[in-house]
Amino acid sequence: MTAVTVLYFASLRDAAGVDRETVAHDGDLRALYAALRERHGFALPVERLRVAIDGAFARWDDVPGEGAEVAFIPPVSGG
Amino acid sequence: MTAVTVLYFASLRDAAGVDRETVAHDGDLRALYAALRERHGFALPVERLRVAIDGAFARWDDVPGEGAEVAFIPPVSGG
Amino acid sequence: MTRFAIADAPFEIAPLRARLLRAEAGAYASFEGWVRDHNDGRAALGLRYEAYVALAEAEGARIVDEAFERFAIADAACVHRVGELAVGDLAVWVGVSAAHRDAAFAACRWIIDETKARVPIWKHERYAEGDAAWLHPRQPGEE
Amino acid sequence: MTRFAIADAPFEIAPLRARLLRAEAGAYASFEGWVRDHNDGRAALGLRYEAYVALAEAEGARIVDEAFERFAIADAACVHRVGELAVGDLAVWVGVSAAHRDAAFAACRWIIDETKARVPIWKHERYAEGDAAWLHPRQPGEE
Repeated sequence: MTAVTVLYFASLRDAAGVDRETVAHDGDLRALYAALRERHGFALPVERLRVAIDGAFARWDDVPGEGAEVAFIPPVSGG
Repeated sequence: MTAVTVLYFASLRDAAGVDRETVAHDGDLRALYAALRERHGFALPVERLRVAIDGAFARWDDVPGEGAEVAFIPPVSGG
Repeated sequence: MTRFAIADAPFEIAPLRARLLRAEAGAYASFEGWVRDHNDGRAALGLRYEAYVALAEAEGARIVDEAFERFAIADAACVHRVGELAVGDLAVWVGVSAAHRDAAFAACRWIIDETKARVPIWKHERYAEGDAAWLHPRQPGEE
Repeated sequence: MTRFAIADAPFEIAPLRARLLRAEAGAYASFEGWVRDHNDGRAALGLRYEAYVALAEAEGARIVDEAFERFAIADAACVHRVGELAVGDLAVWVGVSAAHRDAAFAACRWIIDETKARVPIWKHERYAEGDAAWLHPRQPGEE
């Protein structure tokens, strides 16, 4: 198992109840979001999110390395 | 003859050498410009000008009344 | 407060902008024209703007009134300098507030375009080579 | 000076604008987003913006870099607020200088559109009726 830090923003943070957590996980980012969505009951499907690793946009089939910082990006509403 | 005050701006003023003059004239604004163009050697043909009476745009076939203030408006270049 | 003014001295933008603030306006677009160091490929030292002030202010006010008819805007204003200007000086300012940015941008662009096309203001440019000239450009569509 | 910044407190526009001045630039276009008293037909009391700051500043800088490739501009910058904002507060500012107004307007519009579509910033609105919500809008073209 790989330990990754996950950052939550906006409605994801409200649902998770924390703004970050460290989780043990194997597999790609899509699988990671699926597991965390089940755990926290996130309303947003993966199709409506983007994802980043270590502050740069990533692909859903990327596999985060040990100690990576993963952020799930809900639809944005700046401006 | 009717006495009108004529205002000159920009290249018309440079050519006339004055920014206003009072002239005696009969007829419409087109004829007035033709007479003044001949007197001062204005380069701009009437087709490239607009004309105003007493601070409001006028038509070339308007006839200015006694004491009217006539302005010939060269192509503008504000902004 | 008139919404179109001719200014014969430098003016501050901040108070003009502040007058356009509205609780229902989420968007503000502004345009400024600055004196450039060149025009049509010639190096320029500065310029002088001259206006037929009474008609310029009346025609400018008409332009802003027309903008209210054409676009869903909350407020709009325009101020144009006259007199001697140096490179970098502010020549004209337009500000528009609106509920949404589409209308703010469109009206701002329209007001500066109409101002340049219709308001009796003339630019006298001084060139680095020593000469100077009044600009009497042809409008789009003019023969 | 980075050309895209996230600000966690109110900021002054004047020094940001001053940095965009160029002797070769005759045009300056700016956009400001202000907090409105309503959104989608609901009365709003204020809002909170939250950002993923590291990624927001990187993505915002990319947007401004792309604007330089797409438009003939002299300079451009954007600042977006985060934190608690009240009705009337400045939420975002974009400024663009260019030789000509076509490019200044087009780039300014493009930067605010891309910022709204791409930069990881989220709006939490508080409504007059007492509830509040994160806005997670669908982008144009999103299913």
